[in-house]
Amino acid sequence: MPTNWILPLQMLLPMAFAGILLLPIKALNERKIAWLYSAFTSMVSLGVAILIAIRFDWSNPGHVQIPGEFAWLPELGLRFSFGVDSISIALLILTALLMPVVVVASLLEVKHDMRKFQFWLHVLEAALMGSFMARDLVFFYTCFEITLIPLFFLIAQFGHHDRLRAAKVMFFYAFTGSMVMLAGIFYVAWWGYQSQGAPWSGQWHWDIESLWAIGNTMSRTQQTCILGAFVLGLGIKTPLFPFHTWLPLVHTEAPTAGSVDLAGLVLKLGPYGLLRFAIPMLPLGVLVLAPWLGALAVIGVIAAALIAWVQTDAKKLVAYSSISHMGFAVLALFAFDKGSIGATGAMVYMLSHGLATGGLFICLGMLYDRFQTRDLDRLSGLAKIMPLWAFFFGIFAFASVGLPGLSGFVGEFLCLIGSFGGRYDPAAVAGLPTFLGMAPELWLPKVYAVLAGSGVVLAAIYVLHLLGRVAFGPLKRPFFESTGEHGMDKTHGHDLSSRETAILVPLALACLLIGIYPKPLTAALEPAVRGLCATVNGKLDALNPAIPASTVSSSAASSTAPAEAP
Amino acid sequence: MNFSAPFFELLRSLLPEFTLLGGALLCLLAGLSPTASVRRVTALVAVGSALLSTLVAASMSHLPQSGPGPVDLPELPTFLKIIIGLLGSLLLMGVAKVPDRLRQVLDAENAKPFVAGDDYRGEFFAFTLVSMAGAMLCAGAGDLVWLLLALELVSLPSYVMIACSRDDGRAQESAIKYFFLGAMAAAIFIYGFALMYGATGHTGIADIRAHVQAHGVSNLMLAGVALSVVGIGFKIAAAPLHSYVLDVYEGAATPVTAFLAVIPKIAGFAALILVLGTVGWFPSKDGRGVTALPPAIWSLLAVMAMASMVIGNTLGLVQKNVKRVMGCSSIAQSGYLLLGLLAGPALMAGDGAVEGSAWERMTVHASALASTNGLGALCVYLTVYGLGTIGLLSALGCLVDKHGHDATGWDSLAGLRHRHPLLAIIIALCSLSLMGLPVLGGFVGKIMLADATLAAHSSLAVVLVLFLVLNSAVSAAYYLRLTHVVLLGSDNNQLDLLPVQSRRVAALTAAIAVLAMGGFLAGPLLRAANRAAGMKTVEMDMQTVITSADGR
Amino acid sequence: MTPETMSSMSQTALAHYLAIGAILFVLGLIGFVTRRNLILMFLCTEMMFQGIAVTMIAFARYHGNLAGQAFVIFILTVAACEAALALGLVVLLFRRRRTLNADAWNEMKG
Amino acid sequence: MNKTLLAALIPWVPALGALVCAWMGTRQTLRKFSGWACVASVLASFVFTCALAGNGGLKEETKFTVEVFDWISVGGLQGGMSYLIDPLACVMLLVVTGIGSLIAIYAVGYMKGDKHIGRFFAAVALFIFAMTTLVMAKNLLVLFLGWEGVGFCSYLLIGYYYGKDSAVAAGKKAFIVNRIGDLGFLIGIFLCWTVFGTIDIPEIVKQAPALALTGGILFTLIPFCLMLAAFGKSAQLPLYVWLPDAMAGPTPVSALVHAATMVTSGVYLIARLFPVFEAVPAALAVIAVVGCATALLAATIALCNNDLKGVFAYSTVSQLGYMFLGLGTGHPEASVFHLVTHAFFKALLFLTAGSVMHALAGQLDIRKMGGMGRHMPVTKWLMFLGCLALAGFPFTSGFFSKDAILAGVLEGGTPLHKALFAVALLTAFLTAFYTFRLWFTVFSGETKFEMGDEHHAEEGHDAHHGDAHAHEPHEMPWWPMNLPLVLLAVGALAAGMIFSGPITTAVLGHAEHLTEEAHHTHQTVMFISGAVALAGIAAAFVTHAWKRDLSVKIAAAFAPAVRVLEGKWFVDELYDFAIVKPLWLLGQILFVLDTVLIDGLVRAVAAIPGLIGRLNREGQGGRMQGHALAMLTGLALVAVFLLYALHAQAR
Repeated sequence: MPTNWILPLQMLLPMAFAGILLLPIKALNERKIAWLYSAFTSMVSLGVAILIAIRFDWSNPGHVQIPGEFAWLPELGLRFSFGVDSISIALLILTALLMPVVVVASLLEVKHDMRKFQFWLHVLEAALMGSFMARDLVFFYTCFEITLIPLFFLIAQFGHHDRLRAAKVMFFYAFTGSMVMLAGIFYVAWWGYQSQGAPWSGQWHWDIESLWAIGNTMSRTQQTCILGAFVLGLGIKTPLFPFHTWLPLVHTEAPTAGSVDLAGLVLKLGPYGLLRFAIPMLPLGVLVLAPWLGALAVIGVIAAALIAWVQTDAKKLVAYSSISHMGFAVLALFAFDKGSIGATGAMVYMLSHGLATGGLFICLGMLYDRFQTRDLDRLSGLAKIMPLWAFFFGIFAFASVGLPGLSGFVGEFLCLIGSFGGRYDPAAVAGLPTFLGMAPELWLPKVYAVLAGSGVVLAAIYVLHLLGRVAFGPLKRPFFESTGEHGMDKTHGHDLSSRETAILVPLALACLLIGIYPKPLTAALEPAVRGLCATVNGKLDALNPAIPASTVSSSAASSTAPAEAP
Repeated sequence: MNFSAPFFELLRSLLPEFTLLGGALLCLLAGLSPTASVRRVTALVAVGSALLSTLVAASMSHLPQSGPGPVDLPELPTFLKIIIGLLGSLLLMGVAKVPDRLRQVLDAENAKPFVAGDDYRGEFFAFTLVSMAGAMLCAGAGDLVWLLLALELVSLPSYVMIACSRDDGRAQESAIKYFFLGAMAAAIFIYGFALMYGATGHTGIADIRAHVQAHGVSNLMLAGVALSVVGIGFKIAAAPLHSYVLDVYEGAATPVTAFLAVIPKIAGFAALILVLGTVGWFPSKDGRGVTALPPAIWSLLAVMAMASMVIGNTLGLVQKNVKRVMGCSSIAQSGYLLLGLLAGPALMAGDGAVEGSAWERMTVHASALASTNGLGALCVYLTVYGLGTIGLLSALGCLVDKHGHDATGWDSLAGLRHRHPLLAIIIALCSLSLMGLPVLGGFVGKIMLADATLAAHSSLAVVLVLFLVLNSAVSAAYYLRLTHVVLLGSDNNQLDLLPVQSRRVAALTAAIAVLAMGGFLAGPLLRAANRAAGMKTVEMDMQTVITSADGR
Repeated sequence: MTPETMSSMSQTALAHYLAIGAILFVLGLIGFVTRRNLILMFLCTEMMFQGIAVTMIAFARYHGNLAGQAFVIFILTVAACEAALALGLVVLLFRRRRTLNADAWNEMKG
Repeated sequence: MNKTLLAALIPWVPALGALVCAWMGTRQTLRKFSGWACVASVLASFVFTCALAGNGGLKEETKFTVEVFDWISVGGLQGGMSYLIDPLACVMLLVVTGIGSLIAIYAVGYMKGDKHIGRFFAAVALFIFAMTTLVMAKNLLVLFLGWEGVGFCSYLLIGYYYGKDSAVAAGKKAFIVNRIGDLGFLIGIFLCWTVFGTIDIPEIVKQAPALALTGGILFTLIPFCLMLAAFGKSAQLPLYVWLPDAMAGPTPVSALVHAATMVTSGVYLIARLFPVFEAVPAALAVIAVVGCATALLAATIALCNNDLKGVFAYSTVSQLGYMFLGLGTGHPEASVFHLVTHAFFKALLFLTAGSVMHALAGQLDIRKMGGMGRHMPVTKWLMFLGCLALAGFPFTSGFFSKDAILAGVLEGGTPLHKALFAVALLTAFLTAFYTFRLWFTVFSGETKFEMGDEHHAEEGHDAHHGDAHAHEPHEMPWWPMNLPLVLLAVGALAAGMIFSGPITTAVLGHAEHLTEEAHHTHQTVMFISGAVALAGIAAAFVTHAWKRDLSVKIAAAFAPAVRVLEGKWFVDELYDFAIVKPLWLLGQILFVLDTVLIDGLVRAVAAIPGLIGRLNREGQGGRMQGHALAMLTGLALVAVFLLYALHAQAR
């Protein structure tokens, strides 16, 4: 048995609970009981996550702790090895926190087959836990793949009218992408296998440490191609700009629980995978592709923000907004500024985006429960009849727009300051002209940061457009002739029930807490992130030491032109 | 034909085949007996004899392989015979009710009186057992003539099985098509054998191999091998000669389709290994591995693999009948299997046959071999593919729509979950395994294939792996559609269940085996396959083979 | 015994026989594709087998050992089995569709 | 209590107050008292400020910093929640908390009976928290927290009557335009982080002169970015459009946020980082020109504006223009002095205007008012004092502070400075004119009035408002509304004399020693500006009080010019046409592009296998000959391939 049992327990527990749902227990067929059972079991998983957090030694969060492995096919080097550092712990806790919230929120929406709905939710939770604790690529790939199956069935069976097409689009898009990533993984493992004289030659190694070492020995072109494969596979999940078209379609069709999980957790697999596997493994590739990825991210930020503004469907608006937000995270992730503030910011921003967008989707879900519509033209001024709902909706809206004091700002500020101080490989950007007396690798990150900064303004525009249209303004709501037929309150606008408030309070509190006192989070994430970006940062330091380091003492005798006459 | 080994030694090595033939005779007798109860026993007799032959094959494997069979792959025939036996017994359970059903169909539809004899249950099982015996002979063939006869022995009974599996025109149509096109393909590969004989002057595979090793590959030899490869390609439904597959699979009764998809394919790959063994895979000078196939043949195989993958997967997207989809899946899967051939076997550490029963030998730790072993991957993937296909088709075989026809249209299958949840889960599991979903058996197979292809240092390795990966992504379309239709479709309450208990048991065991292949069974299967495909070089003297403890 | 010593046939003579064999084979192939009648199609496959037999005999004679001829005997037996089976099937089909035309059998397509 | 605890409490007590008000707002019974809770918390922080100012807060050498907790510090970036108490901060704190508490007291009376009073006072308290944090911030990050916090609170307060579309739109416009300024601020912070390596304000101020030489292009960009932020927040020329719309909020908000405190944060920012601006002379010139242009533009618009609060809104923009002019010409102490005095008299004017609106049940159109003096004598004279200070009547506070700025401009000596001085004088005249035009129209002449359509408060505001609400204007009760106004009036008059000394020393860090020649210019400027103010008042008297029809005749004479001015130079329409519409169009185009092009591309790639499948299906004709032919062609292809392979191999 692996040395420490708590981590595999975190993954196997939800699977066991899902298994119980499969057993022919008559009681579970009844909607309420299945829902209660599932709420209880997700709480248990949250308990286990907290147990792990307690057991985790927060003094050196960068170091991988509670390691262990579960041999599957030793001949092929296939082992399920797992371990957590601070990034994985943070994401595990986020998953464990969002799951009970999502389960409790799904009471009104799922009219029948609640048992199957909760089954798929638990399978999804197990797969997510697995992928966040994975220490070897095949295990990560396996869990990454398995998250597709529950999402497919959640959307295909419990979604809205065009759900089947959305489920298929999502599955095939992500499946093809991850297949290409699998090809990349094979290539790196093979390169390790066939290399002569290295400690890993002659063996198939899939665990992260050896793959990192193998990746670094590969040539620049090899690394770039493999990184391309990884970016395609994980970019679809991020969603990076050109690969994002599936997200709005899926979000409009997915049930609330599906949307929240998709936006809150599954989208995090992309940047997490890039940071954990791609960046440390393929430094030369990263140096080559970083400016291009930055460009894609910036286009994503601005285009998605503008598109979000013109949407009439609330969920589509929030979907495009999460594309724009994740653009920030990717830009910062590939900025590689000194002290890797950007990457830490990207991780914090991912967590806060999970909470804020999750909250937004839950609020919109509650709206859909009441009015059966998400069309902005048919709803307005709901704050009059649903003040508490409007309050929470406002908090999540302003958290996602990055108002200081809420979680969005911490992530966004760090991302932007990281991107501004970003460093690119001069060779990769040699083609661009010098501008304002600065070499391209100096001004390009700054231009990216400024453009992404304009995304902050656009974010204010579309969020206030959403908030102003739905919550404020004169009261307008769709009229129902037959009222109250499926258990809905006759007035069709009753404010939050205690159940619904109980869901939103933890999320809002988390947003507020990260916003006001993010120190423990940033202190925990920073060493882990810096460790992962060390190889690339090392190469960048060697390449352009002249960039004014953040230390004041440097005489800044850099290539900048002499100041104008005072 | 060299009879250097004593004749009885040879006969003893053919014991599994004899048990099958014996079983066939028994089935014939039981089938003709007047009392109905004895007739019902025939199915059990068939399955029993198949299992018995597997046990015999397994127990025989510790004997030093002196009999006929590829000198350099002593373990392969045993492994293939065992999987033929196992998969054959599952198929037999699936086929159990086909003949009986015919009688019911006759009564139910009072179709025009068809055949003189009142009942021919026994013959059907006899044909199946004989065809399996033919497949086993292929695995152990040591001579071109022997191989020719074995291949014919696999095909001829299958033509008859298709013809009399169902009493409607479609079965006869697919039988006649399979027969004629099979005959043409047979002519092609026999012509190939002729040219091979012409180029070397021997018909014994070992002699040909020695001759080629000594004199190199002449052009005539290349032409001969190419023709044989393409001819045998017909049996495994590979690219150039694949067009018959869809019609034949649709026409035949579903369990027979399962049979066609598995047994001829195993026999075909066994034959291919033997034929390719004559021109390539000689132990390389430095004892580190085996030489590659001649470039012409290698690239021909590569093109065949890529073409089958693309044609199989793309055709599968547009099919309306699930059995035709399984035909396309069979074409595509043989594309993946050909990748195993391209990678070729691995040179086994020169420690010769390990004493102890087959089972101990299976668990012997042969990690060094695992990684570079194309044939090992081929064996594993054959098993997993066989299990998946049998599971899926047997489960489909249990379903009949209202007016008695096979329920194989997409809409007729919809909503199976509501009426028969177990069958729905079996179909879902098997199709997801064939797709290569990580937890199930198919994924293990695909990992090994990709590893072997990459490890084989070929220039096209990356392209082949990309083809494998992208094609399994495309294949996800029809596999997932099957899963989705079965699990999520709205109930159209047309489906009802054939009272065929054994078919359901066959499907269930196959599905469980597929699930197990992903989990704990993967290890032993993998080790057994690698031992089977490890090329033991008898004439290699020990000093040249410097093998450190953990492989090269 | 190496083939060269025993051979009483020169390369060129071998080539002629092979040519005949090949021609027979190809004719059979083309006949199979063009002919509509089931029985004639089967006869064409038989012609292909005969082509192979001629080639085998030529090689046996060229190599001077009898393996080729043994091979031919087996080819003939296999051809005989197929003939029996073919005619059985053709009778079965004829009874059903009262025609020997192969095109009558294209119910499954697409 | 020691100084650090005091300083730390100043912002956090109003924050606590905000929570208490919000909680009381939800309780039905306690709702009425939430106003007093807010006043209490703001007064408390005012008392703390006085205590701090008392024992050494106002002296440069006794300034101190407070480190509350470590907010955002990642990888070398130290962004702790830390405060800097120095004379400039103390002055601003005094203004914010002092005037804030007076306005809060007034607001209790003004908002009595309103249903959502809890939410209003929670927002006001939160605003005070944000403003105090902004003013006391030690590093740019905390300053940005305050900066966006006040923007957020102004959004809440403007959108208080969220039932009305206009209020929601105004709130949205304010927040977005501020956000554009905040973007400039963010980029300024990043530039400081890159050039100085720190975002600590004292550190930056200390190194500014040294790094000016070596900073290069990055250093020169800093002032321009921060300037953009200041223009956004203090409603200067490019980004001033949100302030007039912000009048949709309740009047106390207009007074507190959009006159006294928030809009001055831009001036505070530049005053706080003045050495950085001084190092780049081009930046100062731009600030001066923009300030002067805004002052003139706003004054002209105010000239023909017929909305009671609108006139004061544009006059605020104009006075802010003056402050930026003072900064631009290198006299931060003059502009801060004007900031303080302006806070007093503009708050007074807004609140008196609020009283008039309150009395006339929401009526704002001054053409529908006249001779209100008889009904509301106290408000009349209070507004008169305010108008005097705004017009710069000699020896009122407005006069001294405006004069200090004008003197500063004249000292510049360059031709640009002379031109600026001329324009400033013209604006002073216009200011005096429109101020008293308003006063005479509303209070002098025969009394005529039209009651506003709906009561300015929500439906809930009905009979229990106190005095019997007859259908005609009535004087506001002394407590709690008019008394704070009296204090403000005293401030408006006396602030000039009392505070001119201490403020200049506070801002400059040393007593201002006027050279002999500078003293002379001061005398002349004082004389000129006094004369201009009197001329303006007289002109207003002539056209609006003495011969009321004269103003109508003049308006008719310059009809086209008046129409342009009434249309507010059509700036709003210009922005809408030039920015908002194109952005919306771009959004639509991108959406179409996204769905058609990118999605289409993806769908095309996804359709390729299906296409190949259909092609293959053609080959499945079903006829046996068809299959045989397919096999034959396959064989032929293999043969050709083999020949090619052999040929290639042979070569």
